[in-house]
Amino acid sequence: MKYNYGTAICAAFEYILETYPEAFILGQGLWSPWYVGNSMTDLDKKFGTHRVIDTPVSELACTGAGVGAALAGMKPIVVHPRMDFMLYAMDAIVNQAAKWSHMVGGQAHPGVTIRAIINRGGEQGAQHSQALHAWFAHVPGLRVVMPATVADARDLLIASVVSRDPVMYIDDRWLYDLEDDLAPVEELDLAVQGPRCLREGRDLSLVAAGYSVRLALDAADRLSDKGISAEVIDLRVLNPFAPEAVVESVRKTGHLLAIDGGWRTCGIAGEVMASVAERGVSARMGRIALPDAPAPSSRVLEKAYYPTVDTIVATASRLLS
Amino acid sequence: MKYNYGTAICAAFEYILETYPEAFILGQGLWSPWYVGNSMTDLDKKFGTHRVIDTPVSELACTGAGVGAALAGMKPIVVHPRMDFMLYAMDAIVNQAAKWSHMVGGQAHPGVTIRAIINRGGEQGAQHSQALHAWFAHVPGLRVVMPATVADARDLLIASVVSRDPVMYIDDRWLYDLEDDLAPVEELDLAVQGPRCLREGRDLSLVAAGYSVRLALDAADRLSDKGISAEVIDLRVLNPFAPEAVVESVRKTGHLLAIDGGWRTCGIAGEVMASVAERGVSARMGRIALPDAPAPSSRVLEKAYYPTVDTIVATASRLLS
Amino acid sequence: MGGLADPSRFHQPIDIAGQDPAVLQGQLRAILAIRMAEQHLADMRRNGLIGGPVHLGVGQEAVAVGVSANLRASDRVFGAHRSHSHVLALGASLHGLFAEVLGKDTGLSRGMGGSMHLWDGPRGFYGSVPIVSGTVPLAVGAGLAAKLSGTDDVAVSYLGDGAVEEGAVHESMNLARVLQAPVLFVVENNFFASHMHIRLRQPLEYTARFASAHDMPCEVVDGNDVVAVNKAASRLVDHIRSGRGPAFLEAITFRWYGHVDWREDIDVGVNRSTEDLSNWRARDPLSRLTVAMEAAGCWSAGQHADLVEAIRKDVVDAWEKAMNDPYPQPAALLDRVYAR
Amino acid sequence: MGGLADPSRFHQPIDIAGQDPAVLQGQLRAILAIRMAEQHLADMRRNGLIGGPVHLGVGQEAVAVGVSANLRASDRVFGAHRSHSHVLALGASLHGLFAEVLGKDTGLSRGMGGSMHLWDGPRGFYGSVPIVSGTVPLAVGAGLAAKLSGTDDVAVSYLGDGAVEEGAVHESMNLARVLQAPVLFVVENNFFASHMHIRLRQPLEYTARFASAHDMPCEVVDGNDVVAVNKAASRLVDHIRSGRGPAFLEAITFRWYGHVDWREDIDVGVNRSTEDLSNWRARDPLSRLTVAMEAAGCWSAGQHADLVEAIRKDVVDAWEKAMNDPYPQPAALLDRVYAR
Ligand SMILES: Cc1ncc(C[n+]2csc(CCOP(=O)(O)OP(=O)(O)O)c2C)c(N)n1
Ligand SMILES: Cc1ncc(C[n+]2csc(CCOP(=O)(O)OP(=O)(O)O)c2C)c(N)n1
Ligand SMILES: [Mg+2]
Ligand SMILES: [Mg+2]
Repeated sequence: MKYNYGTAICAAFEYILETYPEAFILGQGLWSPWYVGNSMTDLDKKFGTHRVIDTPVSELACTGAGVGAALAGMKPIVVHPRMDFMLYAMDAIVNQAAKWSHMVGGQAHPGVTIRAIINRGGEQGAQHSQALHAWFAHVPGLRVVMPATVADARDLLIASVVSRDPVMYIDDRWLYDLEDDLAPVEELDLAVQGPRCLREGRDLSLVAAGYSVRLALDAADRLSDKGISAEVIDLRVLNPFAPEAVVESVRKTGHLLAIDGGWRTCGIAGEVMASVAERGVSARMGRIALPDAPAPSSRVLEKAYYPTVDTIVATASRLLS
Repeated sequence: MKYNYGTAICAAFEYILETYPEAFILGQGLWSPWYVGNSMTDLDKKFGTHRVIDTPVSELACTGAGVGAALAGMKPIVVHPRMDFMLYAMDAIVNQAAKWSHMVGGQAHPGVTIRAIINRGGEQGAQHSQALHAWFAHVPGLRVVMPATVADARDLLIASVVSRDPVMYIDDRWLYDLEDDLAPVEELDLAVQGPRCLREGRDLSLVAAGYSVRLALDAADRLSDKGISAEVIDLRVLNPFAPEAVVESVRKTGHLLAIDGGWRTCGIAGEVMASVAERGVSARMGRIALPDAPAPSSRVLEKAYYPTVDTIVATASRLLS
Repeated sequence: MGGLADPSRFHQPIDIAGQDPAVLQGQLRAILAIRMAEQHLADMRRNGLIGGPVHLGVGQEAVAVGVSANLRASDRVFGAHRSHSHVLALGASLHGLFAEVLGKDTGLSRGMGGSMHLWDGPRGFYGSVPIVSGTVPLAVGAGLAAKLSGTDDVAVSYLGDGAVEEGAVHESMNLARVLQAPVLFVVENNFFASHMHIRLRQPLEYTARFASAHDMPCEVVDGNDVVAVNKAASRLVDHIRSGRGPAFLEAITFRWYGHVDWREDIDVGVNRSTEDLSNWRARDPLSRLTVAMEAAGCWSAGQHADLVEAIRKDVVDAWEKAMNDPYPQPAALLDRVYAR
Repeated sequence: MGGLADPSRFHQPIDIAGQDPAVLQGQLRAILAIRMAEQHLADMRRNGLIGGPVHLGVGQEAVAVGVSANLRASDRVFGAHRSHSHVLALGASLHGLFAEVLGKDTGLSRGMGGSMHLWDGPRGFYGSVPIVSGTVPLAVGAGLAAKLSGTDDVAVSYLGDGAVEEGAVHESMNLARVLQAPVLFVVENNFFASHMHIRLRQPLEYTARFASAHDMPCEVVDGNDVVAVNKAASRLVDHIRSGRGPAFLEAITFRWYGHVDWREDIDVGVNRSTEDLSNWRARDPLSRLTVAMEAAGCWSAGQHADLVEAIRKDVVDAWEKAMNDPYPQPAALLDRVYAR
């Protein structure tokens, strides 16, 4: 059946709410069609406002409540319509959810899913634009997923909710119109998911996560016109980080370009490079990330701020020359 | 005069409070000798409780108040006796302080200093142990310093307070007993501070920040007994990150071992490696960081958790063999 | 609370007895200017000339105008996502606001912020940003700074009824109270946080209960009555300036437009009660003031027409100028991250 | 509040009229066991056998015992850094607690947490951690889970007067109230957050004002009176179990030891009022209960001596066993991060 990235997320929610009576959703904007795009349409009507709960403006309490409900055996999904708002909820995520299992000797697991939406552009500026996936990749105890395909948008969300661990599920509004056919749902075990090659190539490995994967795929098309054969690796799972597939690819191509829609320093692009470097794979490496600045709002500066296919093509060509 | 790391911090506070009437300190435990070790002894008595303010248990409001006071022309220092508590204050730090100048067109600068203490070990466990410097290095708009020497403990604190930008000053309780002589204060311009070579060597570059620098220096001693000449680079300033000194060193030695007391994935050690790799310096690289787990509390596990001089010596020897 | 939450009440002209006509005229001018500026922004957003979101406060203008009557340039005012009225009431230039909304280099924030990030330091507007409650702790710090510097300046923190649900607000109120920081917390209670009515978010409709919990003086007023707002703010600002600590003003009001942009009937996609809306339109801070002034003989239909025309011209001129202004240079992206 | 904050009052035996003697004896036993266990921990910390910090609640035992009288194993209790009493009052094993404090594999949290991270799921103790107010939102979620699952189980959130200064608590109270989640917030108001008296941190000495602000029923009781705590908790838990939403209990009490470890006279380095301390020692929840029971003829000096001896033996046995238990295997470091 035809889905787009947004409706695929919605399909995942429907599957979850239908299949698991202990699943419920808690977050801001769940009763408004505006906050979360087409990714949660009418869930409140289909499953009731007691299972699809729109909340006060209280990110910390809502996230913590998700953690606590998970400890009580539920499968809660906490939705943050923008990742920026989650800065208020860091204690619940990092001090509580991520550490709980370890702190209590593996006897209880807060299997909460935290859905963080990257929602940037549109002249909204610095506080409505952030992509902080590198932060969560840094914290042991969290699983972090970033779907780049329509199938992953659905299947990794289901896998996140089914997982007994706390999961940060990060989707990107810039992907919502991406279309694809989907097979019937099969539940995946998140613990065995990891980076995946989406396009094979010989000369260069483009490695990315989330929306940056789309840029990489488009860039690979353009590079092939120039006679460069680029392989594209979709990271998918950022934590626990399993770089083997990337390392294999770079071993083959001898060139790595890591592309990230987050900031550079201590970001995921750097992590990809370090993981290759420490394994003794000799390769030429480059990375593309955001400039070292908060997101601007003015449209002219927004254009300069976000990486594009052009940037990738140009950087890749330079790397190979 | 003889100082240790803790009294050097105290000397910086005295200098600041004496020199700048607009300076004041706000934080938890400032009227107790226990929270902040010997680093703030009797400041409240010398300068008054109106300038050395012990606060309610409200990390977010206190940090935000520091940001607001800075916008009003003060030089506030907000003290968090453990970095873990700061998880509550992320909005004030990341959404507000780091972005303010940019958001308002460079017309106002929240020159607040946020002092975050790394305070781990002692069987205190996962929520009383974190070293999240990589997070702050990731965020444009913050300056991040991590003093590893007695002189830097004092001088980088003064430089942080004098800076017009928001600065995260990160000190480590494990360093407080380190002793050294200090020259009279000269104010440094933080914007031109950066990594520094503390010990020259030919065979290997050990790169670290904060307490890990001490481990690196001790390891360098031990390595020299084995006939290995290790250079030690103290990063000092993690954001904006200026890797040139590191790159020069690795170009010379051909071997890089990055050592970090924080977590591995998207950490500062990986950033160091990536910065070298993307400059086309071919070198053998390795890193040492925390295991992918929250801090344990049991003493036997604590021993296994934190990197030691032994780990460094062993890893370095392997890297060179 | 005297039924202030009931939209069918308080439609009559406001009580202006004893008010200086010149002052009233100034307030009328300010309310009207804000109203017309925001209606222009609504139009320009609808027709696509504005690229970013605009959160309009049409219907709420009397709050900022009444509060600002008690402020001076050395005070420190913080707002949030819906702050056009807050900055204009302090005397900010229309052109500066419009240019900012358009992302131009001549804007209040030099084009770096847009509608949701406004700054006018020289007039005491320390800044507004869209993270709900993000500036509330900052206002406490700016107030504390005034106290530490030995001045009697005050800080003002504008926030919404939704913001009250953020823990930051409660920490800030306690901190301000314990430090006796000179801060006026002004809650513009318009009963909505985007699509959610306060009854869905809080157990009670008024937020002033938190003022008593935090042991600070408070007043609850008809936010659509500029005289009432002004009087209450005056009492509270006096209290604050005299060194007796923070205070709390709850102004009951309503926004005519939805949460964001130009639509009136929907709130980020959710239908609003048209009956409530039309009732609230009848509790108009502008017409209730105008009618009262006309009845008192200190305003006339002719004066009003002239004023509308003058402001219309200001608005059009400011807009034209802003439209023709340059965007920030590319270097602005990196040059404004740190002080230089 | 009837002068509950005045330490020179409420020294008389508590009122046990109408209480079942067997129940009282059970409560006396629980209070005494917690007291002796914690005093033992104080000694072992002083003599260096305990490596990590212990936050002792000696003097506060009646709160957890009185509250727990109204709980069952399917309820969900969360604590914080000072939670020995909370978990023991639910019936947790002394040995499990001691082993945990020593970081042993047989501890309540399998040695991964120490004194500040306790867990006893089978008894309804969902966990305690030292980040102040960190578990309060979790309790709301665990309560909400009970409601969504259609049970009448309740969640209990123990917190301190200091925790009330964290925004998380206010968000949690509002969220619980709006969702009508079955949560009992229990503030153990011992007037101190580490070295800071509540007068230095808040404008007023009682925290129940926040219950009314958040529109939930509340009671303020002498936390050193197990019967009073039990009765108040019983009324509030009934309210909650019957589906009428959260409630708030403020128990006024005092800790005899300083903030952390074994010293009585100092609070993380700051001298405490010895007069207050001796007054609070006289408001002892244990002796006030014992004397009342002896006067009522349902307890005797002989019974007491036997009980003390029996508990002393339990304590010593549990400690010996814990001391000889193994530490976690090295693999525990990585094996317990994720579920397997
Ligand atoms: C931390 C945070 N959470 C959520 C949002 C999304 N949001 C923007 S405005 C708003 C409602 C605010 O309501 P209120 O404070 O009453 O102000 P009003 O819009 O009524 O002026 C919300 C939830 C945000 N911007 N920041
Ligand atoms: C978020 C956070 N801030 C600060 C601390 C340090 N701290 C530990 S206990 C405590 C005082 C807590 O006081 P209260 O809530 O009254 O509990 P009590 O110690 O009196 O039982 C503080 C400030 C902490 N552990 N966590
Ligand atoms: Mg509102
Ligand atoms: Mg206390």
